[in-house]
Amino acid sequence: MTANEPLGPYRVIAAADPAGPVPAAGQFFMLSAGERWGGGEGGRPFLPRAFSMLRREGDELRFMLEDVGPGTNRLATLEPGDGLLVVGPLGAGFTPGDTRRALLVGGGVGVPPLCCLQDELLAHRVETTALVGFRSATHAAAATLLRDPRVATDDGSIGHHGLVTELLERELDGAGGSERTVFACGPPAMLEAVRRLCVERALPAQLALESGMACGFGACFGCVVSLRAGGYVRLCVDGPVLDAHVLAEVPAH
Amino acid sequence: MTANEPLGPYRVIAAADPAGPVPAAGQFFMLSAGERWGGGEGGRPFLPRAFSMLRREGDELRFMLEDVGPGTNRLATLEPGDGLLVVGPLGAGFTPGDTRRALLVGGGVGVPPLCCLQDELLAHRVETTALVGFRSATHAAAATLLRDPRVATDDGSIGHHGLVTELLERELDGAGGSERTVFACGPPAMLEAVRRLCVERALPAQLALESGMACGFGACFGCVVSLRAGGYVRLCVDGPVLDAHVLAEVPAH
Amino acid sequence: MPDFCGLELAHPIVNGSGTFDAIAARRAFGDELDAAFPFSAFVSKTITLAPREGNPPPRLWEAAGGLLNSIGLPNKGLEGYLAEDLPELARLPVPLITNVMGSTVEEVAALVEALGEREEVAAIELNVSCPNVRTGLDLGADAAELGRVLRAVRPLTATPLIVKLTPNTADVASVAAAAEEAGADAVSLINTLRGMAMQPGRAGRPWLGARTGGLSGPAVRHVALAQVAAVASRVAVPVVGMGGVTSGRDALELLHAGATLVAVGTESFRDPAAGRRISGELSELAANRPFVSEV
Amino acid sequence: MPDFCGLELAHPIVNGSGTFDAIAARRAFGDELDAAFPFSAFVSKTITLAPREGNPPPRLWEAAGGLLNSIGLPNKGLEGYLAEDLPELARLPVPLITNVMGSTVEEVAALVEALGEREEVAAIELNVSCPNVRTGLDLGADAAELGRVLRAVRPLTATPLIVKLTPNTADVASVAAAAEEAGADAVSLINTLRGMAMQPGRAGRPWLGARTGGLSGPAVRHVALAQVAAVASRVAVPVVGMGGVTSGRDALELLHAGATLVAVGTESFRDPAAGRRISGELSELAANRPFVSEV
Ligand SMILES: Cc1cc2nc3c(=O)[nH]c(=O)nc-3n(C[C@H](O)[C@H](O)[C@H](O)COP(=O)(O)OP(=O)(O)OC[C@H]3O[C@@H](n4cnc5c(N)ncnc54)[C@H](O)[C@@H]3O)c2cc1C
Ligand SMILES: Cc1cc2nc3c(=O)[nH]c(=O)nc-3n(C[C@H](O)[C@H](O)[C@H](O)COP(=O)(O)OP(=O)(O)OC[C@H]3O[C@@H](n4cnc5c(N)ncnc54)[C@H](O)[C@@H]3O)c2cc1C
Ligand SMILES: Cc1cc2nc3c(=O)[nH]c(=O)nc-3n(C[C@H](O)[C@H](O)[C@H](O)COP(=O)(O)O)c2cc1C
Ligand SMILES: Cc1cc2nc3c(=O)[nH]c(=O)nc-3n(C[C@H](O)[C@H](O)[C@H](O)COP(=O)(O)O)c2cc1C
Ligand code: FES
Ligand code: FES
Repeated sequence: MTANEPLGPYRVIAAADPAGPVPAAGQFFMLSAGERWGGGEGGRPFLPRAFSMLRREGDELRFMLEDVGPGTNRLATLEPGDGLLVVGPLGAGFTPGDTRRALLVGGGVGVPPLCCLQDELLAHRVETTALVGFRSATHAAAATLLRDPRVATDDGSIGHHGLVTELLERELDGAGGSERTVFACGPPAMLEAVRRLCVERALPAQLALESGMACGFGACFGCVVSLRAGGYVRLCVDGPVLDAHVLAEVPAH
Repeated sequence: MTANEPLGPYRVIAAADPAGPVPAAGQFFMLSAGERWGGGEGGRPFLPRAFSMLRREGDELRFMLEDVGPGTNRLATLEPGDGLLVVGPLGAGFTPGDTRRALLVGGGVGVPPLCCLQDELLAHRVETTALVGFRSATHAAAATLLRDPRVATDDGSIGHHGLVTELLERELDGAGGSERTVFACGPPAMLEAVRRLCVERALPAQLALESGMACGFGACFGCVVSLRAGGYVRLCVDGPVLDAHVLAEVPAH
Repeated sequence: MPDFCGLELAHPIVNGSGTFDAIAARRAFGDELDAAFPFSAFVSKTITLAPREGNPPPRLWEAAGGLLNSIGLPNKGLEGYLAEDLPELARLPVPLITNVMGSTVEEVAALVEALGEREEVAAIELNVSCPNVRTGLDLGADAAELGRVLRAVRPLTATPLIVKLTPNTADVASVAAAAEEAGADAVSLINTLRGMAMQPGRAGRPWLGARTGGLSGPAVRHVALAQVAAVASRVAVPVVGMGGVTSGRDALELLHAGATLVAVGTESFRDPAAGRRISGELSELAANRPFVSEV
Repeated sequence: MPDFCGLELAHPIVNGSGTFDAIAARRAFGDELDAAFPFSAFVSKTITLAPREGNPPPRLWEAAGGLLNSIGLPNKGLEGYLAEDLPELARLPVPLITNVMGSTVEEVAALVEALGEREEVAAIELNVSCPNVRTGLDLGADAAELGRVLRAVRPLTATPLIVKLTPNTADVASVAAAAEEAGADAVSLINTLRGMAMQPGRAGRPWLGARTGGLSGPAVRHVALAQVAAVASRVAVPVVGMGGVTSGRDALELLHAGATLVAVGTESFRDPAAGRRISGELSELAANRPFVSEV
């Protein structure tokens, strides 16, 4: 752990990773504290926790996290110099591919993989529009990680008063709306709404999902999601980014 | 937790206990961290840990501890303001009783109950001699907690080069040696040596023992030691201070 | 106010047998303890017919999220209990459940008969985690053996009889069903899981004086939930659920799994007032968060 | 260099079935993985005759000191395994042990026969933690049933047969003895302990898609030590010990309890290189600290 700074109600933490391979946007890492992992609520955390890469700067990997339970709490309270176990990069990230204009849609801790992706797209001179939703203006501090974001908040304290998917719908209804590729990451309900919108409109869409993970590298078969065609895929090796059109639905947890 | 200071290789920690009853010398408390108890080596600590009271100053209880495992490690790294669960005072302490001259014999983390006892005896104008053994001069820093201690060290770096029981033997062989009451606390091998010496010489002796404890208040029957007459007693309620003459031996753990 | 075998209890939290000594606790914490007794009924440590010293030390080993113990049921024996402990325990502000164990039908019968006569004893809990002389297995691991013993002792008393099942068996629900059929008024579970620890640095030497012991604490909580749910869905008699409970939320989960009462064991070691805390947390949960009930 | 059923292994640390997917790990970590493969033999996930999707999610619940899983043995079935996975696994730098499960004698026989013919398969591990169609109990909970199945399939192959016992039984040593008598070349244990978790905030609703699951990790380590010691003192065939191993010291304790090999399961999830680390710690312990050996 080389840094741990607040960003609104979130923390941005950094880890030295001089030897690691360069991760792609949408890939993730499994993190755990080097010491005293455990002993929190219910005796947890025990397993490592998954976090999308926010950015790689020099030899440093950055992550943004929200303290929602024993694992994120422990990571959020580590200090620079404390040991951090980092496994990754893992999984299949976004595949920017074509030249259609990219619509990035995110919310809350779904922002990090979009930051990465926006960096990549901008480097390839692909135009992006970023729409991001938060609970409130304080949470919206995380929007500053993106270039030119349009913000929605649940309480209307900043930006659009409502859901980010309303911004998305408006954007898709507007000029060139049918010429977009959607890249989304956020809470399950938001992703499910995005999935429906894009399936209805037959728009290409890539969703970065979450699921409980024990290992992150395909060992446990614990992180599966259902496919529309039947059967399951492991989110940690076949995802976390999946084509919206192959999914049965975005699972609630 | 109100303070945590080094004393040689030991820590002296303090806890606010404004409402608690006043403990007697030789009594102990069960301590555990309010947060993050667990997650150390082997997933431990889980149970609370026993510590003899060092001193009560105003509303503060003081303890001296050595970092020897996951429990003491966690306690040693707590910071003032961190939560500490304190259960006690527990057990039966020393019974100073008569007017025979008191010989206090201790070693290592066995020093704290002797400090308490010396305070009490001095307050009652009973003369005391304190003999204390340590691994080295750095450890002997803990001797400063006592008044007029005579020190032995394993490596001879300060005081007598050898065991504290050699000092004890010399003292008992000297003038008035048979007119003493011995009060001892320290590692098992030392206590066993003290026990033998006192039993051989038919001297009154009170030993503050240690044993693994799960509860400290008589609930688990886990802390038993064997009596010479057969059967067991619970160290946490019938001890930790026991008459040297009732013991079969001082158990190695 | 849970009704358990006809006892009206103030709340659903009792202690696990052998994890709280009300007499020793009174010595340690004084009479205030009785004023704010942590449990709605007190369950005694296991009593046997003859006195027992218990197992040689060491008797404790700390595990990840739990405790391994080989206490070995030290107790004063039936006579000592009746003469010395019962008067003290009768002074408690809550009903008394006396836990007993015997290794033959005759022993169990003698215990049940003697305790059944005492009105201070509100219920008898029969600990069947003891090796059976006939089969070598724990009495409670074998539905047929347990049924045989219960049918013999059940007629000897009108006092409610709780059977404390062993978790060290392939199919605890069948054993519970056999106990119910043989006349048990309630069942309780889980007892400790059989486990072993090694002496650090000494090859192959067990740490515990009795070689093996029993695991308790949060490490066994999910095993307890599975067994309690399996038993509660199989029997009609009330179930006392226990195993690794440290919070009101844990207790609520056992209640939702079908338990009528919840016992707190190892958690009292760190926090002697855990029973009271947990029953408080439980009523708060019930008051503040109407749980969605769907099974 | 442990000799295990005629296999010369570089060190005593293998993986627990279903806790390491060598093919997926190669995809995640590249070919360096094979160069420094963490285990001295690779044990496959359980293969069944027909393909299985596995249980509905959620499949994971984190416990105090452990993990509860209800993966449900997803696999490509025997044919898929032979066609797709076996060629990939044969490229590993270590011997391959294939783990199989069947719910009838015929299924087990078909699996054992087909795999016994493949020289890429160094040994077959038979997972008997599956409900038996005849008894309703797990096949491995019942010594007589297990003996019957083993006697039927043992003659079908010359490949070493390891029986992976279930811990959810009253007397695992008797089951192990029955396996040995019926021709098992080795036994392995423990598999996961049956457990259950509840959905936070939803009364009585189990969290896991399959309602119950299996507990692994440090929470079960002392249960594993007890069962491994009991089995090793009862059978003459080699024992693969596992359950909650996170360090060389833990592994050594299982070896001292009588195991010939030690498997690492859940610990690989946090540290994919755990097998290599633990075998390193083990040789260090052996080199630096001559343990006092006395039983
Ligand atoms: C690919 C991927 C990328 C991610 N990227 C990020 C990121 O960039 N930033 C970020 O903040 N988060 C990210 N997450 C989410 C993050 O991993 C979780 O917030 C974290 O694991 C929560 O751990 P916790 O211990 O703090 O809380 P937990 O209490 O473990 O998790 C909270 C949720 O887990 C469930 N839960 C509760 N108890 C248990 C239990 N005992 N066992 C299993 N589940 C339980 C509940 O559904 C609860 O809502 C990502 C997740 C994935 C899969
Ligand atoms: C009445 C009393 C008073 C005490 N007073 C003091 C005091 O004033 N100051 C002080 O520093 N200490 C005192 N102690 C000792 C102190 O309680 C122990 O040092 C402490 O419990 C060690 O805990 P740990 O987690 O740090 O180390 P642990 O690793 O728990 O303890 C070290 C010892 O415990 C054993 N052990 C190792 N692993 C386990 C396990 N898994 N389960 C059970 N045992 C294990 C071994 O014998 C090892 O040597 C006192 C003890 C008692 C009983
Ligand atoms: C130290 C200790 C002693 C115990 N003694 C008994 C006993 O005498 N009789 C009995 O039926 N159960 C006994 N138990 C089992 C507990 O009552 C309880 O079933 C078990 O500990 C699980 O609950 P827990 O995880 O809350 O501790 C004992 C448990 C412990 C830890
Ligand atoms: C996610 C998961 C999947 C498992 N899958 C299998 C399996 O397919 N076949 C099997 O025999 N055991 C399976 N096991 C059991 C392990 O091989 C091992 O017996 C058990 O986890 C105990 O070891 P551990 O505590 O080191 O994990 C699985 C365990 C886990 C945690
Ligand atoms: S998290 Fe283990 S397979 Fe995906
Ligand atoms: S420590 Fe529990 S009875 Fe003494």
